[in-house]
Amino acid sequence: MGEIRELSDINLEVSLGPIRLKNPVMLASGTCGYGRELTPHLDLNSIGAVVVKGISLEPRPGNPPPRIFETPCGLLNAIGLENVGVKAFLTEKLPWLKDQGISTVVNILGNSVEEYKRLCSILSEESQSILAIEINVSCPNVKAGGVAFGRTPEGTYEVVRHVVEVTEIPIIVKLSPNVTDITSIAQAAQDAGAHAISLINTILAMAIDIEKKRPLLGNTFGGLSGPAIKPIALRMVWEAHRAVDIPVIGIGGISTWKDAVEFLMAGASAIQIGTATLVEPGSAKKILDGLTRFMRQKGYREVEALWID
Amino acid sequence: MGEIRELSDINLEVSLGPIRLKNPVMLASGTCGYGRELTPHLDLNSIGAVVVKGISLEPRPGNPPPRIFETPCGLLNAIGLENVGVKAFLTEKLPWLKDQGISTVVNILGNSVEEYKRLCSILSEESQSILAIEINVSCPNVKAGGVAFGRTPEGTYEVVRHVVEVTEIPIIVKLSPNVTDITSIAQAAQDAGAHAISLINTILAMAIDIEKKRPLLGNTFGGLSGPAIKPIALRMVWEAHRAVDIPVIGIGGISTWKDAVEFLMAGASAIQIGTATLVEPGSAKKILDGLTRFMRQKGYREVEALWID
Amino acid sequence: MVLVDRKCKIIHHSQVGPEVYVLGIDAVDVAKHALPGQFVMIGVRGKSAFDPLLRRPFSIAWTDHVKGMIFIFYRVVGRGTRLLSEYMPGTGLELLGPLGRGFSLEVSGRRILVGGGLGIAPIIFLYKWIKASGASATCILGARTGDELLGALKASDISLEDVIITTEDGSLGKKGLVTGPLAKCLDHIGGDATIQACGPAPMLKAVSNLSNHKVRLLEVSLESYMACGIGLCLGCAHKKRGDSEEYVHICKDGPVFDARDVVL
Amino acid sequence: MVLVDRKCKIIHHSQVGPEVYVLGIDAVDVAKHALPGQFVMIGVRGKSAFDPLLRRPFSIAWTDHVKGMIFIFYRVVGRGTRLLSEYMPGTGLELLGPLGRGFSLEVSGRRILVGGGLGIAPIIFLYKWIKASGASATCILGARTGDELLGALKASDISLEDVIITTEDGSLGKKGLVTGPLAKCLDHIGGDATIQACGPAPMLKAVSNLSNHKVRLLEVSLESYMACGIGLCLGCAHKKRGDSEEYVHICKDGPVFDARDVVL
Ligand SMILES: Cc1cc2nc3c(=O)[nH]c(=O)nc-3n(C[C@H](O)[C@H](O)[C@H](O)COP(=O)(O)OP(=O)(O)OC[C@H]3O[C@@H](n4cnc5c(N)ncnc54)[C@H](O)[C@@H]3O)c2cc1C
Ligand SMILES: Cc1cc2nc3c(=O)[nH]c(=O)nc-3n(C[C@H](O)[C@H](O)[C@H](O)COP(=O)(O)OP(=O)(O)OC[C@H]3O[C@@H](n4cnc5c(N)ncnc54)[C@H](O)[C@@H]3O)c2cc1C
Ligand SMILES: Cc1cc2nc3c(=O)[nH]c(=O)nc-3n(C[C@H](O)[C@H](O)[C@H](O)COP(=O)(O)O)c2cc1C
Ligand SMILES: Cc1cc2nc3c(=O)[nH]c(=O)nc-3n(C[C@H](O)[C@H](O)[C@H](O)COP(=O)(O)O)c2cc1C
Ligand code: FES
Ligand code: FES
Repeated sequence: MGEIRELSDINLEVSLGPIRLKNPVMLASGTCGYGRELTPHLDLNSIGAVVVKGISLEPRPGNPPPRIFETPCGLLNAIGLENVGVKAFLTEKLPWLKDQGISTVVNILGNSVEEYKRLCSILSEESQSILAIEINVSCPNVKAGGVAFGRTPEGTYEVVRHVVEVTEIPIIVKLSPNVTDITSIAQAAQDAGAHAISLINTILAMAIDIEKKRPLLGNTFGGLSGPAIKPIALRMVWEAHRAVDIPVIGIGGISTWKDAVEFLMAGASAIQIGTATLVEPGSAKKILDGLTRFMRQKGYREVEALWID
Repeated sequence: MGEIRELSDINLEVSLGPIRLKNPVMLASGTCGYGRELTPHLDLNSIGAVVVKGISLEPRPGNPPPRIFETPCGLLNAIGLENVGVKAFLTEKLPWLKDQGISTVVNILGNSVEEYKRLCSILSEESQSILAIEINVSCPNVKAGGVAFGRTPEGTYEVVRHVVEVTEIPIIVKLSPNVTDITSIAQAAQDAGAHAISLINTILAMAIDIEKKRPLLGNTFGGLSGPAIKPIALRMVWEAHRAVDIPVIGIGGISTWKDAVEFLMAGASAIQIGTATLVEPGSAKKILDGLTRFMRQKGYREVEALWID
Repeated sequence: MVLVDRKCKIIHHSQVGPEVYVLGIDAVDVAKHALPGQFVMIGVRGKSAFDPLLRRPFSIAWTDHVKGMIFIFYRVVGRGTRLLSEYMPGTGLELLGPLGRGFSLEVSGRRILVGGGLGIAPIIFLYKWIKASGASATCILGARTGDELLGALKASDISLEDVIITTEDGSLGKKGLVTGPLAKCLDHIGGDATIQACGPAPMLKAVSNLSNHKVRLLEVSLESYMACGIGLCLGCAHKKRGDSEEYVHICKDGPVFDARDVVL
Repeated sequence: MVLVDRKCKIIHHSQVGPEVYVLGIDAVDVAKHALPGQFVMIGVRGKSAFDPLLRRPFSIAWTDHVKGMIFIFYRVVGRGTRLLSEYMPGTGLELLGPLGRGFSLEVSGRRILVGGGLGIAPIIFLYKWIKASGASATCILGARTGDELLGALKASDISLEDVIITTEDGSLGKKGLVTGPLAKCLDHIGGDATIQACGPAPMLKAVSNLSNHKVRLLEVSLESYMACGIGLCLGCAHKKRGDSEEYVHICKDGPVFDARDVVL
């Protein structure tokens, strides 16, 4: 363990089913804009992939402010999925990502199965420039009275089964952590034909403004992210990896390369950096460098060699 | 809001159904031992109640170490419910609490409904010295293949319905946060006859020792507590309060009087201090003092006046 | 565009008023490129701690090109600013900046600057910039008490004679709010004036009400909670003026806005 | 029993070796009542930060009754100790102590003290205590390099001549581990000796193996992660010797144990 045997031939490439990444470090949706905003700070070609801000069929204005609030070691957000809509994404955002040759994953959200399907069909026209679609199933399911698809295995299965039928682009299903049993949700995603799962999305939380005697966020509830949630996310990744055969992408509070190693050891094949990028825009590169150094020093030749059996 | 109108006649007493507390600040189970250990640091008669470490029928040795680990703004623990067993509790621990006149809530745990029932029957012999029994339903349900009672409404209902039948002592049900929908669990507790609910217990989590390439805790999984989980706990208290009519006791990451006010505004009638006591044994008093000052300054005459409607 | 994200050393740190501090940071490239109204995000947590998680936004109060330093004024209001106040000169702070779109620098006609509370910071930068370019402006600065202003003005080398001062308790300058002198100014000018203002929301609203239709342009610098400061999180939304539910993002589209574009 | 929980000022703070520091804290009542082998829990986080959450346990390395101070040695190994190393004299630290059950003070027969790594801290306290009481003991202190020991011994005013020193690299004293001189000692003594030891787990195990049946009493000071340090959380469990699955709690039942009672 303690020994140091520098390796020059380590292989950082990972395959998430049909999705190939040059290395396992990705940027999480909603924390890297549409990529371009980050360019002064990070060479987007140096990392595995960029997952752009969640896209819906129509543009969305998002929630009234305040939208964010700091909690102990955490960030509470209720952005409300503000986004430019799929049309503007394809005409204004994707071309730049394509030109730069950046591996792009498109995160999508909808209020009905129909919306998810239509989004996937539309995105399929650009299947050459899109590495994968990440399905955010934490959104309210209008038909099921506002309960998110991702909070039941049935809801998850329903969305995923339909989208895989309408597109050739590989599908990553992003799981909600606000569930009793993450393994049954992960299995539902797998059964429905997902190529990979990513977890966790933010944890439902809130804060109260005691001076004003009212919820602090404009939306009352928000999603908690950042170092605070890392131990919870890690547990879910560990459980999910042991419940399915498809690759798992670990997300949640990853701020240092050590955190990244923990998620990969728990069974993730890749990881996503979210809040850490907001705090320090160059985080992903530092994490990748640290991970590479660690693998060299410890003699891990490839990413999945880190898995604890 | 800003105005200051010092009140001398505020009433800190709260009634949780049949349970009367001189003030809303309680000490959470597992973080204050059996009370006595805290006496150099805290006058236990100055606070609402002490909830002693979870008691089982037989003594339990607890989990192999490491049992605790620090995470960002959080504490991960897998004590494994080490305790002296109900017999020793009644002969060695309770008499002291009784002598001192300390309001004592007994937290109990079992692997079957039968165990919970027997515990309650045994404790009923000392019903004079026990203010309430707090049922920890986060323990593995042996019959249901190890899934905790508290992770389903049915499991929760089942335990509670039986215990309320065998004892006159008021029952508080302590809810597990590891569920999709806290409201349905809260309702199940209410329907089964609970006098109050307390939440949240710790959140299932883990950490990995990357040098040793194995889970850090002896038990693999542990429970996360401390400031990190406060925004999650607050959200669940808010939801639960709006779902039931019985009183709610707020728990989770409360470290300052401001945190306490947040929970009371969310709809809690009382609060429990857990990890904060471990970090600073006198925390509960500081929190009580800060809360009292705030209520005076802002003109809140009683605890439930803090509720946001 | 120069945009720095690195650890920068505290060179100067002193208290200039009740709970108000001036901080001088070694950041030659930021000093060189920063424009009045721009801000920086500063990391306040200890080296190996994760809390407080987010960096804090502060306006640049002035720059010193010779020494390669930027200066900020801040008031201790919460956890982050309290921690900040404890750092000694020599300590390195994570600094990201300069950020955002500042005040219009070239304006025609008469120019009135209004700063209230810690909102004086970007106004001081703007005032110094205008003076350095040989132009002139009326500068109105307000605070609750004289204590809060005196030290700040001294630190930033602004003479009490050059500016109009108001304090709520009357301990320095005129007693009252900045809107008093502003109203007088507005009575004496034509429509070709510009007001550039920074301060608490009620002040900006009052300034806007006063100046309505009387000036060509009112620019206001806004605040909001920020996570990233660079347009990644969309957290710093502020409602656009108008009926539709649309938002600007203060860190990227601002912090300085034409008052006609945003709800005040 | 005196038990302090309050903010105490750093009076002295200096580096005495590679990543090793000595910290002197103003705590007159702790200084007065602390016994060798006892420890304190020290808060390392900034005033208004929640991270790192837990206090850190450190052995008391010696006390100064005249100045009313306690001293600890620590090595920077992680987040908490790194933060600690940055605090200046004058800073207040949350201090809880003295805690735990220390070494037996009255023992008959020959007495050998063994300290390795930062485990020298309580051994130094014990050694000073014994000397002050007019008794004597053989004191064996080991480290990886001389650097690590020299500064610590100097700071604690222990003469190199009085103790037996081993270093793994041979840069000070005898080359090798503490078990070398200990084995020699044990060859020359009868069965009525006592060994009191503190150091890394492998050292304690080696000491235990060596001394098996050769001494009347072996006392070892153990470490574990701790949340509270005062018996509230049951987090600091350590396996008892024997077949049954039972645990001691290091903070309350220890940190010093009869080696026969615990698994090493
Ligand atoms: C563009 C801009 C420029 C600013 N310039 C200055 C300046 O020059 N001098 C100065 O003293 N203050 C300035 N502020 C306000 C300053 O950012 C806050 O006072 C500071 O973040 C408070 O941090 P805290 O940890 O002490 O407070 P806490 O209340 O503990 O902070 C909790 C969270 O709320 C945020 N927050 C709290 N108050 C504000 C606020 N008024 N605006 C934005 N975020 C806030 C914090 O950044 C943090 O994320 C500016 C804010 C913005 C947006
Ligand atoms: C009774 C006792 C006495 C001690 N005396 C000394 C001493 O005199 N000098 C000294 O340098 N160290 C001593 N230690 C070890 C010291 O507590 C740890 O080195 C320190 O807690 C590490 O903190 P960190 O934040 O730098 O490390 P991190 O690894 O970042 O800490 C993470 C968590 O693990 C805990 N931890 C890490 N290592 C240890 C350890 N070895 N023992 C207990 N907890 C640990 C920390 O307290 C913290 O909760 C003693 C430990 C105990 C239990
Ligand atoms: C400001 C913000 C916006 C986010 N927006 C999205 C989104 O649009 N779609 C999505 O699937 N996840 C979104 N997330 C969740 C993150 O992608 C990530 O799953 C979560 O923050 C946990 O990771 P972290 O702790 O590293 O941030 C957002 C998170 C934050 C903080
Ligand atoms: C070390 C430790 C031991 C605990 N033991 C118990 C227990 O025996 N029974 C129980 O119901 N909850 C137990 N808990 C949970 C706490 O009572 C509390 O619900 C939880 O820690 C959240 O509150 P906090 O963040 O204030 O600590 C324990 C928590 C900790 C940290
Ligand atoms: S603060 Fe993140 S977008 Fe403005
Ligand atoms: S550290 Fe809490 S019981 Fe020992």
